[in-house]
Amino acid sequence: MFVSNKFLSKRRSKSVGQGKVSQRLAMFFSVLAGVFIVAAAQAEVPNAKPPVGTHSGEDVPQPIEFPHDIHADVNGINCMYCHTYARRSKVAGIPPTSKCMGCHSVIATDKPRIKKLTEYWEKKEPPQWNKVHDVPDYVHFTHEKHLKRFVFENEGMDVENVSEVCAFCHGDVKKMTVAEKVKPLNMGFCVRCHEQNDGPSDCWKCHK
Amino acid sequence: MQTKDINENIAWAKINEDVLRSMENPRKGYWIAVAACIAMVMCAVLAEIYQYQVGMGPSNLNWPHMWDLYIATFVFWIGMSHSGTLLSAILHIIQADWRKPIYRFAEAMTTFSLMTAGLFPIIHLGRVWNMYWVLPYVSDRGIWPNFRSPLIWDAFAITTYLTSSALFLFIGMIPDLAICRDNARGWRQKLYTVLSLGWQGDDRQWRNFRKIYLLMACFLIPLAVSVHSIVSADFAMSIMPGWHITSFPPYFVAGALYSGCAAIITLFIILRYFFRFDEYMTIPILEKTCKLTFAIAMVWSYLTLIEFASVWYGHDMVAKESLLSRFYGPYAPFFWLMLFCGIVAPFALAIEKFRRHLPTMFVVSLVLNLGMWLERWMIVTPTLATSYYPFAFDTMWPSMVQWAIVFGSFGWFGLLFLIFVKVFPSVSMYEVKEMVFHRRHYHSADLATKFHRRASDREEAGEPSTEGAKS
Amino acid sequence: MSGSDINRRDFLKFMGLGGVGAATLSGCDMPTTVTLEEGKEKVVAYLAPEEYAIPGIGVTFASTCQQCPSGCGVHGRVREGRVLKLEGNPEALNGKGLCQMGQASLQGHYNPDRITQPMARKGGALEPVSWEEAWKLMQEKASGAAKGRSAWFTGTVSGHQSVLLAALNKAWGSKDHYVYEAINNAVGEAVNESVLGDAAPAYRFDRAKAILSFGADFLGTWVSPVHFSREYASKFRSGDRGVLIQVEPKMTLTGGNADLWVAARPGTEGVVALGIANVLLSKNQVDGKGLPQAALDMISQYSVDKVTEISGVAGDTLVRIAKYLKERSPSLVLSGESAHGHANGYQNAMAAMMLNVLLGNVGKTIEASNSMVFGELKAKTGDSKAMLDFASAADAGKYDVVFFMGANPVYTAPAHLGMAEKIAKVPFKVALSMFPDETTMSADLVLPLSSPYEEWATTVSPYQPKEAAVSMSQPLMKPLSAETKSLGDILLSMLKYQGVKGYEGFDDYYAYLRSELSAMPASVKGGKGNDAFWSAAVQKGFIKAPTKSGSLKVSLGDVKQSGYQAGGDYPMHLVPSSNQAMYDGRNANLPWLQEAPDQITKIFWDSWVEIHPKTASKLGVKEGDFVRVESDQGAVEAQVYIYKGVHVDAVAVPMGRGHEEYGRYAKGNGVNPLKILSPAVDEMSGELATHATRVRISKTGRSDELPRLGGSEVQVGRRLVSTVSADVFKRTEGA
Amino acid sequence: MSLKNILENWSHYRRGHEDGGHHDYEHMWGMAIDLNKCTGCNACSVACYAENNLPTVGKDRMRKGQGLHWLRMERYWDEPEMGGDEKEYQERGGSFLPMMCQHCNAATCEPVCPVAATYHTPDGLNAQVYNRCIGSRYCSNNCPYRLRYFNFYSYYEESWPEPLNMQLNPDLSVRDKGVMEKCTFCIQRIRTGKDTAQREGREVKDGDVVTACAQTCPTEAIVFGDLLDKDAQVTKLWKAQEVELGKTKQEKSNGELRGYRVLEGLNTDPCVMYMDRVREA
Repeated sequence: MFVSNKFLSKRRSKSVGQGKVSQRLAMFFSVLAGVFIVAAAQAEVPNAKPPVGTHSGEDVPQPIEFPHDIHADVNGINCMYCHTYARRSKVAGIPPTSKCMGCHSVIATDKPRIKKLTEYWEKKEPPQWNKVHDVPDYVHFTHEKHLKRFVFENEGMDVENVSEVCAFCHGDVKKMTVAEKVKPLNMGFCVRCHEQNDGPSDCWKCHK
Repeated sequence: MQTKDINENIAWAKINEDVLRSMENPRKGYWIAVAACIAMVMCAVLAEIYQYQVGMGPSNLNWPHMWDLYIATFVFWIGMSHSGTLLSAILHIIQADWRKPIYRFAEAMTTFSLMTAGLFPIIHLGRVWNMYWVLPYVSDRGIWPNFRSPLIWDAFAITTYLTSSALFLFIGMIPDLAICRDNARGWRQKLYTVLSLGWQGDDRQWRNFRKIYLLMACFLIPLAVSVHSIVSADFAMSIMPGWHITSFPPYFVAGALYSGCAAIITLFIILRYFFRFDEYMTIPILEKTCKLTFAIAMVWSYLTLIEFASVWYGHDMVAKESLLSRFYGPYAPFFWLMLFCGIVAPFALAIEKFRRHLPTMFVVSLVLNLGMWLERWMIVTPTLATSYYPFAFDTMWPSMVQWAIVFGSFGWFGLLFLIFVKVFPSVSMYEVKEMVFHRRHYHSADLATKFHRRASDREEAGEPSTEGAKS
Repeated sequence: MSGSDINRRDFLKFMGLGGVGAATLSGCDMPTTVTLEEGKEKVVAYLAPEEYAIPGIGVTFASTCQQCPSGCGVHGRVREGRVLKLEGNPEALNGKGLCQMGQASLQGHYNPDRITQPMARKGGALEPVSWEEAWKLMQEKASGAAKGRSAWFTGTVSGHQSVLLAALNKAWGSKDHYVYEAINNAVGEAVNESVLGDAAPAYRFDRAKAILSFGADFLGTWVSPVHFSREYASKFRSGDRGVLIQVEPKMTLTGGNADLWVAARPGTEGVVALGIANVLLSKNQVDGKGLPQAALDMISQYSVDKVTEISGVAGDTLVRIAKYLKERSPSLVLSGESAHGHANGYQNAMAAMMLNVLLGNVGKTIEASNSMVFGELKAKTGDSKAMLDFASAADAGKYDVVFFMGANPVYTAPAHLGMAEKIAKVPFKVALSMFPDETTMSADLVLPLSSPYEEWATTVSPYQPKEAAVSMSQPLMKPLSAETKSLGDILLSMLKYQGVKGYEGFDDYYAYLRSELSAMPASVKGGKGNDAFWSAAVQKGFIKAPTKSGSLKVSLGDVKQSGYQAGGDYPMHLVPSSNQAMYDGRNANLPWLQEAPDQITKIFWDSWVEIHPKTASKLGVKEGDFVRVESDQGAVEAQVYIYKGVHVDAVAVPMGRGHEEYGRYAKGNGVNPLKILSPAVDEMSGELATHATRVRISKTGRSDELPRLGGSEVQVGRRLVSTVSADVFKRTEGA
Repeated sequence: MSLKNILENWSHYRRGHEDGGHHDYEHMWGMAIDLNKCTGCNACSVACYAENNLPTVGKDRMRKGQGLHWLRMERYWDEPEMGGDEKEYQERGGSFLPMMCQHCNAATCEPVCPVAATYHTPDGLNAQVYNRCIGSRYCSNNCPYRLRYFNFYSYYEESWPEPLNMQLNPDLSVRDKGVMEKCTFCIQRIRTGKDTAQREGREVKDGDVVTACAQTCPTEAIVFGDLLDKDAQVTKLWKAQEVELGKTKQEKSNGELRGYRVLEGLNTDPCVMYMDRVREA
């Protein structure tokens, strides 16, 4: 897209005409992606139209079968407790092993997965996780900015259910054990969301 | 000395026979030619594969020579394609009926040279595998090509021109295909049955046929003109000295017709020789073609000089530099050769003795085409060699990879053409018959010649057009 | 302080080359996940959270550039435990700026040809060994060395490393520490010492209104280029703009920036100086009472015509220069290698200094330098005499053990010295080195050094005229190879091996440095506690050190010039020019610098021969032809570059290329002019006379396109770089 | 998105730079380069290599003109000395010119790209999107400064043997064969600068963003900044030199002022201002 909204519209906020068109296009695209309507789940996030589109990811084997559901759902741990860099940096970050041990030196130590973890910890080497959500290297996605837009600078949004925002791109991880990819994460997916939540449409925001 | 365009006493059966014969059991020579063409194409294919895998580097393209032979040859082939339109459409409309025996292969030429030309913009892309991005398709990413770019206009223009000229070729062939159908056996019969679309030759069909054919002709002429104007826009729309020239569109169109006619002469002679079409592709017709070519050559020469003059008397110093660098720079020899081939050589066409001498004409026509190809090269490269930025002055010579691909393109064209002449009638039978009929109807040659002028003064002559004659 | 190792490696795969892989795919066009791979890449977390390090956000750490002796302070941008980019340390002497060598020093750090483990010579060839073996060898061969039969041969060393080195030498009872720099200012220093009593006085570019430089390439390679460039631009060139006159046989970078570039016949710089003095005295009414009578007599002998005849510098040019010097006071007269590198180099430098005295610059633009209190930390600056001495000593079989570090004599020494053979006579040669350069490969034991960005060290810049600082180096990242050790660590372990008292306590160099800094006087610490002081030093990148202000005496030695001899069947002068990219050859293994075009000729990846158009037409050569440059010591062949920036009687061949070893990038491209130097030394200082060689040029018949960047060398009427006169500049922007 | 823009803003879009390219830009990054200070030391060029993952292509390809150097340090000789025999030597030294993408507001490269891989950003930058580029190389042909470079080979294959590749800057992609590339005014630094400002909840101020070349320049000849920021140093310089955007010819109160833009007569409206080299006499 060789011209961006900001480049053209005199005002930063978009003119009526553009609004209409963007809605029309939004509809057009939702028709495109009409087959899968899974957007229902993320109703809780205010002033946000979650992106549409699904993808059936093959399950990626991990060194330790990390149960997201137990942590995030059963025990209701906030995503950002472990993925602590998400709000500060472009990458969300995998929790350092020490953080896991922080709890699991006492909790559920008898479970096989925890035993495995403890082994790693004693060997002083972190487990090698396999990357599930990957984008090409000419795509520069920043977690920080998206969290700002949808969580921290989004009035009416409660940081508690940040997981809903994460779900935009990572699916309902709460319900998974090891994360698997349920969103296409391709450009169409991104662009549609940017269209609807008027995110930037300048190519150089993501491609450098 | 033969003066008649065609011998009016040919039996129509013989016409069919002669033409159909040309389509049957190829002789050894034919297969050798095919083999040669395939070999040429293979050169190009290998070169392209290498380039595809390694990158554009091996082609010797560099900074600042980002374009070279590929684009030049692309323009050359586009130019070629104008011959058919000229002969079949323009001459059809002005009712010069001597075109009848030779327009078929000219039209084929149009289609095939377009098919060749179309390859070059693709070959010269750095990332060929993404070429479809220039097409305005509805993408999931919701992004579109840049409609301001002349390259996009090219994409549209060429595809349009290709389809319509192919259609024109096909429609013009329907009656002949019917004849083939009636004389063919086996797979050919099936083929022609399908292609001739149930042609019976009754009045209604003829009437519609005429209408359509005329319409197509009228549609094709502006198209042809626009296509090459758009190609010239690739250069004229840029700001580079030597490219940014107002007179480019007409200049390119003239050049196109020029090279097209030259190519027609070449193929005329080849076909006449190999298929023994002496009675249809006669010397007088060749002469007329030559005269036409000569006229166009003069127009082109004029425009060339105009271009120089307009630069010379203009105020753009840089443009002047790049002009001078063409005359005296590293590419000067080719430039002078181009001027010779393009401006001096055509005068051979003005001499009757030469015009009637096939070998001479063959050579001359090749020289003219060489000139036209050089012209394109001399437009693309010298400008890149010296333009606004002195630090980027540079001389570059194309590598074998480029030459191989250019060379191969001729093989590709030849191959398509060879296939065509064996599968389809390369001389339009029904129109030759019309011609013969018309000549036979008015027994004298001078009357016949009178009829040629009838297009201009039909009313006072008060004769009905022979174009409508039943076959 | 640097990110975890695994994380770094993995991150690289993830962002760096991974990028390439993806870039070949057809963008994110595919509606499904074609370009998006799942589970293909590994993510590895930190074992424990790293302080400072947030993945995806860079942190900068201060360190010191070791690419040339000037020792600039740098900031390194570190991300995921990789140092990605260097910038100048704004608070250091060099300011935020950094020269191209400094920028490229990262490629030295990441160089694929680095030595990653100890090597020992077994049956002729160097073979990898373990450190244990290495130490064992050292014990057998080295520590057994009798008193005085060991020596160190190094480049410029300073800071605590040099302290340890001295201690080690002492332990061995050897006084021999040869400090060698192929590009040095030794002659100049000798003259400064004798005239001013201060080897490295403060040159005040910021005060000078006119600079007359006899081949001192202070923007390129002379003493401290980045610092000088800074002063040059910020003061000298702006406001009330000064005039820069460069007298030299071949145009250096400084020459390229001169207002008046004068080509003098090599070796006659002194004569030119005398000529200018003559004009000043006779025409410009400068009174010469500052000068001793002997000097005045000498000056009076050099009338304009005589000078013109000797040096080939036109009379009116001399007058013009004199005029500038008189009008634009205070001025500053410098002399550099092309003036020093002759049998009469010392006199040339002296003549230049005489001009300073005559013009009364001493005390104005040449000031006494303040010397740092920590004498033992000061830089030991190198000269080429050291190499000559070493060569003869080694030849005489004076040593059993020699340690090489930071110098490459086998490459830089002229062929006539036969350095390789002489070194071979030393029974046991130890090379402490990062790269497999010529000297290293001729050693018996090779100890791999860690890069300046992997180690703890302190550096003291040789040129810090006013305020002194001890510059810190800290590891910007984990060592790329676990086997490499820092110089400090090696020295420390060697000291322990020797059982020298007082070093047992330190288990590594880091510990030693900390204790040393803790031991610094409270004044230096500025009332900080040890830890606070340390972290402040590491953070800032240097420690301000108190200085003793010095003073200048002026006692001009006798200024005499021997007449100019024309060289019989070797008519031309050879100028082995130094440039900022290759320097003395140490940078030839950095691809960025190989590909960066030379500042003047714009030639890359190869050596060339600079010839004046007249000479070229006489020889009948054109650009790109290969010519043979032949001295009585040998010959080199390279392509010709023709321009008017070299003296008619001279040919210039850049030094730094033509390596026989030194890794894939340096090996075998270009030629090494130093090899064909004739045996000549400066009579007074005994320095190697690098510019005194006479050569003859002959065509080889071969020719090829010159590897040169750019087409036209003029602007062909475009306004790309337009020039205005200084008057206009002063009118519009003058102070 | 593009189609929308074409449909709705076509006329506005076409008017492009008639009003000096001043759509409501957020920033207008620009430079001022003082050729009086520039010594031609080439540090900027190498810094650019270091910052922007530029490959080294080796002697032969470089000689062929297939190298990439986003910032090239040009050197010219004064014409009379070069042409005739007026003088025996280059008495006035050389003229050095650091040349990087001029980020023209009326960039000639932008309209010709068939796939719109190059376009103008809200920051007034001339962007090149690598993963959109199909390598028609039209842009480079149409750039009067010849400042766009093409990946003729997959240079990364030889350029960064282990462990040299560890130096690669993760903030921007490594280009593969067949794409055009050029100076980006260190877009990754601009991004970082803006993000930091945003993080600290303030506007981007002068000095937040410095390009690699400007930062490393020992003589501080290169000044980079936001031309819309009134108190940015670069803006002051432009003002002082009376050079303005959107002009094909600068009318100045004082003809002796040094500021000019290279080839601005072509109405490319570049964002880089140069200041004349100065020589005594």
